Amino acid sequence: MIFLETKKLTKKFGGLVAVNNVDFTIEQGKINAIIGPNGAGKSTFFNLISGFHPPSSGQVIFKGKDVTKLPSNKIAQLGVARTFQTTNLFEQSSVLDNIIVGHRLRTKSNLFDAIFRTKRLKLEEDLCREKAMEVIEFVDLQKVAHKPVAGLTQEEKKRTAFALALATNPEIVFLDEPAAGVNPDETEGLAVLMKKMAAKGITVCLIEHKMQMIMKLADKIMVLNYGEKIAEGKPEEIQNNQAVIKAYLGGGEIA
Amino acid sequence: MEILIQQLFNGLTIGSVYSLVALGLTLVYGILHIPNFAHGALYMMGGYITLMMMTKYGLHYWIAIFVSILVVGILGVLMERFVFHPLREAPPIHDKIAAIGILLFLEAFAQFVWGAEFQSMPTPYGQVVEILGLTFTMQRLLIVISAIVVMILLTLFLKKTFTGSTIIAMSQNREGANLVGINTNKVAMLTFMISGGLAAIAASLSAPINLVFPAMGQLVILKAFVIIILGGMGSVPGAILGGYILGFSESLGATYISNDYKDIIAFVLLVLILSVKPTGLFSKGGH
Amino acid sequence: MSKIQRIVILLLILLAIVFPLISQNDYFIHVMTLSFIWMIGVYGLNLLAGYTGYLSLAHAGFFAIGAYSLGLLTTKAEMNFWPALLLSLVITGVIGFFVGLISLRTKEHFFAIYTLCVGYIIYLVIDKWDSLTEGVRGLIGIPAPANIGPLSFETLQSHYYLVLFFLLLVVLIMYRIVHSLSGRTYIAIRNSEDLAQTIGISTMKNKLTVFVISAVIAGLSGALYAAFVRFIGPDIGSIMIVFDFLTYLLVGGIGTLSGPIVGTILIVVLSQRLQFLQDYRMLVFGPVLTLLIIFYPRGIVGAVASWTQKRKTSVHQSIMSAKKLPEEQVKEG
Amino acid sequence: MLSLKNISVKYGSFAAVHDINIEVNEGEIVVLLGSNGAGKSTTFRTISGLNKPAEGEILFEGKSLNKVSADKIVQLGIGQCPEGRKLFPAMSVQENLRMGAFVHRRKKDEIKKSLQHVYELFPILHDKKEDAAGSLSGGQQQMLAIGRALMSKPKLMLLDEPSVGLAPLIVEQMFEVIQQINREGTTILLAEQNANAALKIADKGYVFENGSIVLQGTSLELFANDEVRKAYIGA
Amino acid sequence: ACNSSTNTSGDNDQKEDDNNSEEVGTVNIGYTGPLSGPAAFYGERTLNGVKMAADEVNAAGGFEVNGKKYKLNIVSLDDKYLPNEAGANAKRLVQENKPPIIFTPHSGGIFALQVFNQLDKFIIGAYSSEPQITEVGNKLTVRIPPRYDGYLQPFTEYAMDNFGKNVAFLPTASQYGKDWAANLKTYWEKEGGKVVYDSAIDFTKETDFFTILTNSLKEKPDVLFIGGASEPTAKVAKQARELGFKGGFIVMDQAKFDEMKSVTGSYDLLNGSIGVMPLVDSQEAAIPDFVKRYNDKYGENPGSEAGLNYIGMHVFVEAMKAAGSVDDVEKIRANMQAGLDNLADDKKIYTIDKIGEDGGFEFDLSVAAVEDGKIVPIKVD
Ligand SMILES: Nc1ncnc2c1ncn2[C@@H]1O[C@H](COP(=O)(O)OP(=O)(O)OP(=O)(O)O)[C@@H](O)[C@H]1O
Ligand SMILES: Nc1ncnc2c1ncn2[C@@H]1O[C@H](COP(=O)(O)OP(=O)(O)OP(=O)(O)O)[C@@H](O)[C@H]1O
Ligand SMILES: CC(C)C[C@H](N)C(=O)O
Ligand SMILES: [Mg+2]
Ligand SMILES: [Mg+2]
Repeated sequence: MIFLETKKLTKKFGGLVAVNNVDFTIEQGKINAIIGPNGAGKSTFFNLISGFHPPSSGQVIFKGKDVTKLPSNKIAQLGVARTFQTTNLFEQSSVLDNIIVGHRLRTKSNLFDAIFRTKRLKLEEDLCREKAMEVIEFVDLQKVAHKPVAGLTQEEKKRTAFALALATNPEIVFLDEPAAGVNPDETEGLAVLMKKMAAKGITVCLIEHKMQMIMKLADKIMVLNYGEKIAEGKPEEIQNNQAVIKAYLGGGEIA
Repeated sequence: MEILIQQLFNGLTIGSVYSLVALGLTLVYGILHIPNFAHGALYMMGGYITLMMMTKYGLHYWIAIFVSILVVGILGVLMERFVFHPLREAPPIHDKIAAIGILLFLEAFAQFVWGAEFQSMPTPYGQVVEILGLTFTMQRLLIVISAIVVMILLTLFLKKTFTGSTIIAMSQNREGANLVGINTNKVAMLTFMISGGLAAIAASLSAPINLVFPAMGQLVILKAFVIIILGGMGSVPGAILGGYILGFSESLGATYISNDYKDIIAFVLLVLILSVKPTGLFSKGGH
Repeated sequence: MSKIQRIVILLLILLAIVFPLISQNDYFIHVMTLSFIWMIGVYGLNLLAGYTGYLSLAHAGFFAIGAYSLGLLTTKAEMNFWPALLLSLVITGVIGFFVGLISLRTKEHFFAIYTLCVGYIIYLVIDKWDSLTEGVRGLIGIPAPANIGPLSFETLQSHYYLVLFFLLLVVLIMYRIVHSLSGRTYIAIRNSEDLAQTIGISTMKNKLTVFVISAVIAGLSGALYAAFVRFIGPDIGSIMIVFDFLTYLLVGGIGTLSGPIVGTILIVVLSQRLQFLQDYRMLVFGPVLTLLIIFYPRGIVGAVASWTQKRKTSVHQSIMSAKKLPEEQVKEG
Repeated sequence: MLSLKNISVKYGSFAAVHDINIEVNEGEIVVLLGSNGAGKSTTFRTISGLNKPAEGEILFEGKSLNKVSADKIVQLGIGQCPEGRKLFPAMSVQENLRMGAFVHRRKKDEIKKSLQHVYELFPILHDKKEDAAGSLSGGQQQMLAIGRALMSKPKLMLLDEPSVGLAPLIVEQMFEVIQQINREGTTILLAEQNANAALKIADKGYVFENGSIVLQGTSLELFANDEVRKAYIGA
Repeated sequence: ACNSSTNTSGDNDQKEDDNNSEEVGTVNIGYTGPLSGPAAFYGERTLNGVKMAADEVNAAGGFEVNGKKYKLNIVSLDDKYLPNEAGANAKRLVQENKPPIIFTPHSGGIFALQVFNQLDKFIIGAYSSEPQITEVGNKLTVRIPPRYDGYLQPFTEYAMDNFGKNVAFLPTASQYGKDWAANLKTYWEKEGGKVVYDSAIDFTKETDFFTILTNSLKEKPDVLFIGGASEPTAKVAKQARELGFKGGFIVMDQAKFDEMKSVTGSYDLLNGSIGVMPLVDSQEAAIPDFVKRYNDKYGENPGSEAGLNYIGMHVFVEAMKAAGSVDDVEKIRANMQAGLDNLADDKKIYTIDKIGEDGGFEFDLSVAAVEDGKIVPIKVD
């Protein structure tokens, strides 16, 4: 069943067409990957779906609902979460505090509740905390839960970013180069984590340059080049697709 | 009609002063991201030093100005070294309050040394000129011309010289600048030197048409901040244009709207502009 | 909140309550009352600048609006003090709402300057609109708060307790806001607005709420000022007032709950103690202020905290530490 | 050419790098391997003078760098392509590159030559030379960062994870470029996750683990070493 | 300068004390005013007057109130021109010094003090012509400066006779300036004159006066009504001349010709101005010596800020003598008239015959004009 779909999605920056008429469909519970040369428009494509940039034209349809015009916070509430290419977190807060806020969008309590310490507030605070703990466990960061993010290593930051995304109760997560600057065995770990998400029924869509990982991980791959979709299909199809090899993979063995 | 021309000229005069003050401010504010609320105090010091050089040591106006530029420039550098450099990692609000401290000090200092009363600065260019219904003093002509000259020089410096562009580079990524071999401390000091010098010039030029007194900086500083935001932070052309916009809006506003409310005009103007263009007129992409 | 903290706080409150009885010094009581009034205003600013990361320079304006609303309602409209107080807060809130609506579209420096201008416009309007505000002459004969049953507020002491009551109320509210999901939300916005947005937080709605609250609290402080000094002039709207607020806030510790109290007391007492220097007290006060900022960038409270508080991280600490954030803003800004 | 003697670096009380020794000889390519947070970048920052060592000494061509400021170190001929790129976002690609040549600002035509050279290495930069650096894609920015470091014509070039976020094709090119730069006479100190590719071009390497060097040797030795294979080559 | 002078007088207190035992008591006199910030120069001048009077009294061995000798001790505090600071200062003075009298030179401060001065029992030595301060019916407020309405008639008359009926208003934007303007307007129009331009200049915000002058002069006024602090007012006059204005000036009493001269360089520029007689040129017998003493002390000519507070202080002393008490403030207030009557001639730098019901001094005004470069007295009938 089609879960999320883009129709003729296009983004222009001045003269440059960063994303060009991209039709793409994502199936529920699967791991989808987007690859392509640097500057192909992958991150931009994410920004369009998550409402971070408004598209120049085209549509984004999520569970049959047109979400093209919605602001990013509304889209998040519908169950679409994302991480950034350059890990973007509340650097000075502890991991736990970072993640507790992540569940805020699922709560109703407001200033009134805050000032009069209503039952609802107490309930929801516990809820958020439990949620945070749950996802911290899920991404396996218990050890550093109380460290400020600033002092974490790349990989731990990546995991925190995952956790934050998961705290919003997403049905689909978009991950921009989750394994960039992370060494092979840690990459393995992250791959496992993504499988775990998918197994939990969360649809995953990621951008990666690490082919080894992608080819093992992805159910379906889309290749962008100069903003256009040049290929789409199962890993092995992509691996042997001449256009892709020429534009992206190149001859040498895959690093 | 005659009135219009006269008022345009008046606006040009005030505008020139505003621009000069705003330039010094926009350098440190837009480039080092330091909201130097003590800039008005530098302006005030500039006025007093020039005055003292002329009256106490009998120097000629221009030499006095030159001395003043040096002294205030150095004063600016000292500020950078002892106050803003230690605070470079702190958020701008810290700079602001630290600057307030300096401001209070310098004003009290001026009162201590030169007394609290108004003083007037003599000028060799007092003579009145009239051409085609336009009345002004040489001093005012001087203000307009020197302002333009200074602005051109500054712009050339920033655009055409490598040193100039280092200032800009540093504003965008201090560490990156450091890694290409720029001595960021030197650049910071240089920026403050220029900023102080500009304040001194502005004060020395405008003092003869007004007065010199400890609080004289407060006449211009708020407007200067308005200007640099109006023009887009750190934008030199922006500061210049903003200065003149303000000058004209005041003189014409006073003439065709209301003298009593003309002070408001400038600020309303900014509020309107920012309401439609939240990052100012000249702001380039990410500020 | 730890046991020790509780005890300390209770002791402080007790001290504040018995202070007039033990001191019997009208001057001290007078100064303390004024300080309490400032503190309230500073708390208002703190919620916005300290916890949400939006440095408003319009708060002298809101302070003045609160003061003038009360002044005008009680003198010209001859309203009873209490409804007048309530109405002044409403007025401040409404104006705050519209100011916030536009100004919050700007960020960082632009926001600061924008609000700087709004504040200055408010000041100018008060200054020029003679027919309503009496212009530079100011408003004379603002009545003391009307009696509530047996409670009268004619005397200095009673006034002291009235202001103290409001201060404690404000502190309580602040504490609860900060230690709630809403508080976390605001801190998240301060830390990174983009990220907050992408995890589903409606930043504009939250920012606006904070802005209005903080304006209303500044207004409350203004109204209390008017009722205490009984005379107000346009100067109370001047930019210098907001700089005073900021000074108190920064010296105490921005983005902390005790900062406003510590900073205000410290600075007010300091400047009173320096009176003997007459014309030249600023010669000393200025440098002292600057040095405090340089050597205690996180304020007295922040300094104390980083010495003592090597303990487990809590919201409270995350607040203190997250405070460093604006520096990122500058780098990008 | 460059030698670090018992260097330790602290962030506050926490020692990010502890008592390390590194030798780099003229003309070599030396690679630092290590998982995240191992201390590679810290080491680089310290060599470039952005951090100062708490203990130990850094010698470059026999001269101690401990007291030398970051900008002087660049003048001495150490260029770095830092982690996180540290570009001038609002400046155009070309201006960024020119800035890279700051230490040679007097020699106009040399700058022109180096520009040409960089554009040959990374044609995409030429296509985008008028665009603001901030608007480039992650990978494009990475290329610009390397280009900028090249502009200072360093004798020793520090590359902190240059292959991060680059497409496989580009990664290959990148390592070829590095070799080429090296052939043209620049000594290279390289921090990499991509041990496989790195060791292929490197003469020798050091392996970091939380702040200390746990292993060192020629690329072949390291390549043969099982832990290394397991941890960093993932084969 | 000021502080050192009090100290020196402090020294000769010592000597006095030695030869006539510790019979001598001390009366504290409070002062709160702007000693720092933009208005500091104004605050200092007012304080100088009070101090000088006090020093004279002390130098003369103090003053005698039913048998006991007293000396004056001036306790001055800075209030940055802010009402709330003034209030705090007054509270502090009451608490720590129990002064029967507190001087303050700005209406805001006065209003703030009037909230509690009758409760806390001190007289406000109010240096402000703001009418309200005496109209609110505070029983312990003494208004020192003269009301300005007395000037309207002579000023108007002189200006109309010599220049014409069209006047442009550009006084300072202070409340004082505005009230002045309002009254002058009514009177001027009653006399059949016309106000062709009516605005005000805020000297704390204005960088340059050409703009407003241009606008006012295009209405072809015969006379300009200007005023405020002397120096900026002088600048306005100067720039008006630069813009080719040939008519006369009505100079609000706050500005003083002699101080204006220090800016314009000579009186020629001010030819055709009507204003108050500068203290230094006034006819009173006591003046020349007073001016000399003041110059010795403060190195400048006294203006009326100093002069009026000076005489005010002396009158209070006489009033205390007459009242036979240094702390019964009602009594002191009740004896102000006696105080005026008993004032020694060498202190009479102004002629003040009586203090009004409302607590304001009533002067006979001395008016002067500038004619071909010289100050000439103008008879007031
Ligand atoms: N805000 C912007 N303004 C102008 N151009 C932009 C902007 N953002 C991206 N671009 C351009 O759009 C193109 C696609 O950028 P994008 O970041 O999507 O590439 P990418 O596929 O993520 O590359 P990488 O794998 O290196 O991250 C690039 O050429 C980039 O220069
Ligand atoms: N500014 C800083 N303040 C405090 N700790 C820091 C800082 N920078 C780095 N660290 C810590 O120092 C250690 C080494 O960091 P460094 O960046 O040198 O590792 P690295 O080998 O470069 O890792 P990566 O492969 O992620 O770049 C890490 O634990 C990191 O958390
Ligand atoms: C100059 C100030 C009004 C604004 C400055 N950017 C700050 O946030 O502190
Ligand atoms: Mg990308
Ligand atoms: Mg690193």
